[in-house]
Amino acid sequence: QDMTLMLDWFPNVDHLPVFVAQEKGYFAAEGIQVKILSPSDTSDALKLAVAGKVDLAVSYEPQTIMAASEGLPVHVAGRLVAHPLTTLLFLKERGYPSPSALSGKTIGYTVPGLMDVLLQAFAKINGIGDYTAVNVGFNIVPALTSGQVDAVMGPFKTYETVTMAAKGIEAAYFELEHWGIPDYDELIFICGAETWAKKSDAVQAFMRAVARGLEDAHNQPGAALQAYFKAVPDVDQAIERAAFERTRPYFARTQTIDQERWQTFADFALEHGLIDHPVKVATLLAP
Amino acid sequence: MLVIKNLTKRFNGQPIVEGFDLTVPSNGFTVLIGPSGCGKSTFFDLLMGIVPMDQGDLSWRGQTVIALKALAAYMQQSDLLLPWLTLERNACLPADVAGVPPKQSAARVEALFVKLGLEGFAHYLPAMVSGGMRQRCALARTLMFARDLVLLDEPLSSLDAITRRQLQAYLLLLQTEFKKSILMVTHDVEEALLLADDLLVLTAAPMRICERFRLDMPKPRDIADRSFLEIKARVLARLEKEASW
Amino acid sequence: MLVIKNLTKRFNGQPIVEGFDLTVPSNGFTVLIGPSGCGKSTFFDLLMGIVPMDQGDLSWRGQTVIALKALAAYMQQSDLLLPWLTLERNACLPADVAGVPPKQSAARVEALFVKLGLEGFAHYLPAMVSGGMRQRCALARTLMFARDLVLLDEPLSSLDAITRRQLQAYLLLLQTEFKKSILMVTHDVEEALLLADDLLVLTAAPMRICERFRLDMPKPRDIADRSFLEIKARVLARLEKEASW
Amino acid sequence: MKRSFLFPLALFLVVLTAWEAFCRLGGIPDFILPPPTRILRVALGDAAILLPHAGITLVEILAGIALALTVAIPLAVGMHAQPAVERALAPFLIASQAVPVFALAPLLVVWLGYGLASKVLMAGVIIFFPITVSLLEGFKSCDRNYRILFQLMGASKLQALRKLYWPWALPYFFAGLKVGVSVATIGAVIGEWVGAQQGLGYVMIQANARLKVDLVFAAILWLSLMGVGLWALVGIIEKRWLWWKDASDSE
Amino acid sequence: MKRSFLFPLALFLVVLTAWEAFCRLGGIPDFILPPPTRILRVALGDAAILLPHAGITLVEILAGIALALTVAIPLAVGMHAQPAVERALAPFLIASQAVPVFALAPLLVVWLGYGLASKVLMAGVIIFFPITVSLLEGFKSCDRNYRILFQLMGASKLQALRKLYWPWALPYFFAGLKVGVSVATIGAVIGEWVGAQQGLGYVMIQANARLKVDLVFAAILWLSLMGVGLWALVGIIEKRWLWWKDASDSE
Ligand SMILES: Nc1ncnc2c1ncn2[C@@H]1O[C@H](COP(=O)(O)OP(=O)(O)OP(=O)(O)O)[C@@H](O)[C@H]1O
Ligand SMILES: Nc1ncnc2c1ncn2[C@@H]1O[C@H](COP(=O)(O)OP(=O)(O)OP(=O)(O)O)[C@@H](O)[C@H]1O
Ligand SMILES: [Mg+2]
Ligand SMILES: [Mg+2]
Repeated sequence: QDMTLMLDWFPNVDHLPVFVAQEKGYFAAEGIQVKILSPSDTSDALKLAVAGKVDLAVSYEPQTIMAASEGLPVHVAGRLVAHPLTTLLFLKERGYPSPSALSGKTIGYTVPGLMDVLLQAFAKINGIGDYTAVNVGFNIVPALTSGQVDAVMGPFKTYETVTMAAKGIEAAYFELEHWGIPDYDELIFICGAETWAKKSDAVQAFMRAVARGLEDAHNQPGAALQAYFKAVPDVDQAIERAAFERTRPYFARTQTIDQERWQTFADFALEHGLIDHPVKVATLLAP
Repeated sequence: MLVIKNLTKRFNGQPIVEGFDLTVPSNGFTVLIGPSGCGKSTFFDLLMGIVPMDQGDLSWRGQTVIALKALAAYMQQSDLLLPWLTLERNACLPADVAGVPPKQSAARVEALFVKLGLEGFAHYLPAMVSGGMRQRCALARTLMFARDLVLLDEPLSSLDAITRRQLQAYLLLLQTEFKKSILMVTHDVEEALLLADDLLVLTAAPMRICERFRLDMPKPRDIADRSFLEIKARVLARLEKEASW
Repeated sequence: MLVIKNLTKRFNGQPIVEGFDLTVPSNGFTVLIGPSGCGKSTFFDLLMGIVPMDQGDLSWRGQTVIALKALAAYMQQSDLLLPWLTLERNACLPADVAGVPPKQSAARVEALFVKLGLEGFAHYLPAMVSGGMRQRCALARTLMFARDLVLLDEPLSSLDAITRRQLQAYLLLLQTEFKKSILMVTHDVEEALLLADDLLVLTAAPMRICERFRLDMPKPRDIADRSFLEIKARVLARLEKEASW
Repeated sequence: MKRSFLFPLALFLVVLTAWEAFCRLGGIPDFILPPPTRILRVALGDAAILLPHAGITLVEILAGIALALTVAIPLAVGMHAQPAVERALAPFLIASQAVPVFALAPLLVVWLGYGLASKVLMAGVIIFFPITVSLLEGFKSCDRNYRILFQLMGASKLQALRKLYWPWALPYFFAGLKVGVSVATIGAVIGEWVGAQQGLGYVMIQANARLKVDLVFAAILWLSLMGVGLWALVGIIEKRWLWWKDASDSE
Repeated sequence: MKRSFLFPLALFLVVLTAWEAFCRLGGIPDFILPPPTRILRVALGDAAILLPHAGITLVEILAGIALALTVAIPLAVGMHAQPAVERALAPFLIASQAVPVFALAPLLVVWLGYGLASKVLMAGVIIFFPITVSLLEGFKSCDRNYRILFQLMGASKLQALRKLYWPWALPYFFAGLKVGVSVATIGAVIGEWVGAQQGLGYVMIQANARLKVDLVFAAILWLSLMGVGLWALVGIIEKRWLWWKDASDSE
């Protein structure tokens, strides 16, 4: 059976388990053939999946909860990265001991509508007072190195840190889940409710194959990386390897989705204005 | 027969043509002569419907018409040649538009060009020929219209005396041979007297007919003829009297 | 004194002006007359440097010059009025460019317009006036150049006989009063004889002087005068002989 | 006058109705293309939120147009005056149109920070180009006989520019300006990619990230209105400046 | 001939040298603005990788231009023939320039999928606009006296279009086309936002996400070359089609 998967962004090491499943024939073993697409925007994948234009999409837990809040019939199919990778990142030389040291500073954020709200919540929880928030888009490094901002909310601790290190810039960061933001699944697989209703077998088959890919990432990192490099040839291997090392611990070990943890995040989102309408997580996970 | 009744036109309240009546016989040569700026070109534009009249009635061969648009060929005072077409293609335009096969119209234009002294210049662009040659090309284009009524606004003004005389003869031939009605504006009294069956001397704006000369001397006429010289003197005197500024 | 030596110009190998020599006295009226397309306008363009000459030498008042560009005022055959300027602003252009205060130049143009019969039309756009009025405006603009040498290419071709005669008188006055040298092209033999000190009859292209008439009859001249009529007949005969096509 | 607006209005309604029907019956989900009624509801309903952002974007657009004009006119003049300048600059100008925002944004941030300047510059880069190219083409189209007339008058380059080339090229200039003001809207939005805190572009990114597609389209609606308004304004100015055309054509 | 390229070349070298010096001495890090030598090295060094992508983008650009022409010319003709059509369509055309890609991308995917079509459409939307506007302005600028001449000849609308309006508006058309082909590069790149797997736009986003700024600029270099090439091509066609201008101006 043919399936299409749309990634959240360009193929990168976060998606390694998917490519491993592809290269090693885990999908084929499940009797499915997967076509992997890249989106034009991080929100495209979810929209097109819910519209039924693609079968599955890589999404983020916060994004999915926002979609549900907007009334989109979205179904959560599985997990890829089980904890937040998002950080509040700054140049190591600044040496902020704790978030409150950022009071009165200028803090950038990457995605308006998401990271600015997270930043607000983070600041409130950790007592960052009187700061200025700036949308820096994905110009994280220039913004930091030119001193336009003192920290940025949104960079991944697994990726931006590595690319910065490659340019000789040392980064430090505060992890969200350690500073009062409820733990969440950074990367997940979603599909449209309709797709789920019609093709749940294929979706489950897909998730089983990905789970094998995840296992390989944990247990045979070298081979997994080789498979990834084969699938995505034109990448900087040194950087990807380093990024993979940092991402590996966060790859999901089980496909069991913790409904309670999700609901906690959804309630938190409502409380802090990330979403306008309450979301019942159970509907997203309904069998 | 073209009948014009009570033709009136004002620009910003200024009357240019006012209560103008005129009857032009089919198959005749009517010449208008009058001071610069009196309204001759405007009059032609009104007849053709280029400029809307304020008032007036037109009829052609007994039928009321709003304008002569599709009935007459009109050579305007400026040549209006398309700069991107050769003289030949410019002259062929009316035939092209009418759907005449290009070969056929080219042959006709070639013959016309010989008559008008443009032989050998068929493939020149308008910018590459002299003022007089442009004017002749515009005349050729006008003659390519297959229409019985021809309005000519100073068609020969940029030509030397000799060429002019030849073209006058040609126009005369055209009118008598092909039974066209020609309505022509000129500033050359001699030219007017050589060609006209009917010569209208006009006043300054607002344009009125101040005197009408019916000329029934046989054509071609001789400019040294006594009766010719006599009438020429009369016309000149009339014009002089009219010129007031 | 303008001395032209061996002036030559070919278009695509076709000679238009060839080995042309001419001396034009300062303070005199030189008139060129010749068949349409013979090269008169091209000749003026060559003198002005608008069209580069293939060969030839020019000198003005004893000094060799490449072209008359800044020395002469040139009225081209087409009026070249700027459509976005009123007649007054058009006529004032040379003065504006020379930095004359607008008030001053407007006053001069006003006076000129009275002389040229354009009174009351100062604020009209070129598209709103007649062909003859445009021509007069272009003449006014030419006269606004403060230059001693004036080249006029058929300056009065679109004017009626009366207006034409008045402007001829004005040009004459201008030349004698202000001691200008005027070089003029016309197709009107009478006009040429009325104005010229020197009348050059030209051949068809390539343009050569086929006969030169020195006219020393006193001005203003009378067209009915016997010697006038006589020379007119001679000029016409000469022209006729030259016309070959 | 009234009738002349009947057809446009009719077409407008037909298009909107077709769109509405298409969304409702054609099964295009709201979060991909919202129906016009919904867009309108949001555009008007959230007007209080959108309008202040629209105001900021409008300021950026206007500043961008001003910047573009300041650059485009001297550029076109220089390129026309010296063909060597044209040959020298043309590749840079063309290249300027091939640079996507994300390549330029970091540089703008480093140089100009997060203020208005970077947005205006970004908009300006997009707007100046059609104006420059059209104006240059207009200068070049100037009739040779008129050019010679000015030479013979001994007019300086500046005089010829003011009195001949500029009025001659005006219709071209307006063609370029109309294109310019229309793309100005997207120019300002793109500018707001670069670290904006406000403006319709910012609203759009934010709404897009939050999957509020109707808000995205409501912002587009407001932007389009601005574009149409600017276009109409340019049309009015054109009619005024080229009054002589109407006057000459009248009857 | 040779000398006329001296100045452009000199300026080019001066600009590049200044840029190089600026990057090396001014302390602009490579990942913000790479020095030209480095861009060149990547552009040439990775040519084997870049060229196939460039080929795809070029195909999109050309198809986009073809699409734009197919739409722009009838549109301008229609809008000129009927002022009501102009009034009716103008708002839509202007609005089309105010829509950012991310709003349109999902719709294009739904309609056209991931093939070439969505990219070409996106590029076409960007390219057609300057052409339409310029051409329309050119039609409108046609001299009234000539229009009347054609009326008097009894020319049909089509005949007047072919023999009068079209040649008359050609210089405007070329002005629009020059703008069009220049923005075509970014048009195709933007088109490649829409789920591309290849093309220079794809390379750029990917390189940008990976902070390979030199690769981004190398892609821009290739794009710019295409833009300059297209521009030059249009210039050559213009010279050919408007041969009568040169012929008329010669001396
Ligand atoms: N659009 C217009 N607006 C105002 N006045 C106009 C307009 N068109 C023509 N006129 C006026 O009408 C008068 C007559 O002009 P017309 O061109 O008919 O003269 P004409 O007799 O042909 O002169 P000429 O012999 O010089 O060609 C002029 O005074 C002119 O100013
Ligand atoms: N650019 C050009 N290319 C080719 N031939 C040209 C060019 N310009 C002028 N000619 C030719 O030169 C000849 C003379 O033209 P010119 O305009 O000088 O004539 P003219 O004596 O002023 O005639 P008219 O009395 O009709 O104004 C014409 O045969 C014309 O074809
Ligand atoms: Mg007239
Ligand atoms: Mg001439």
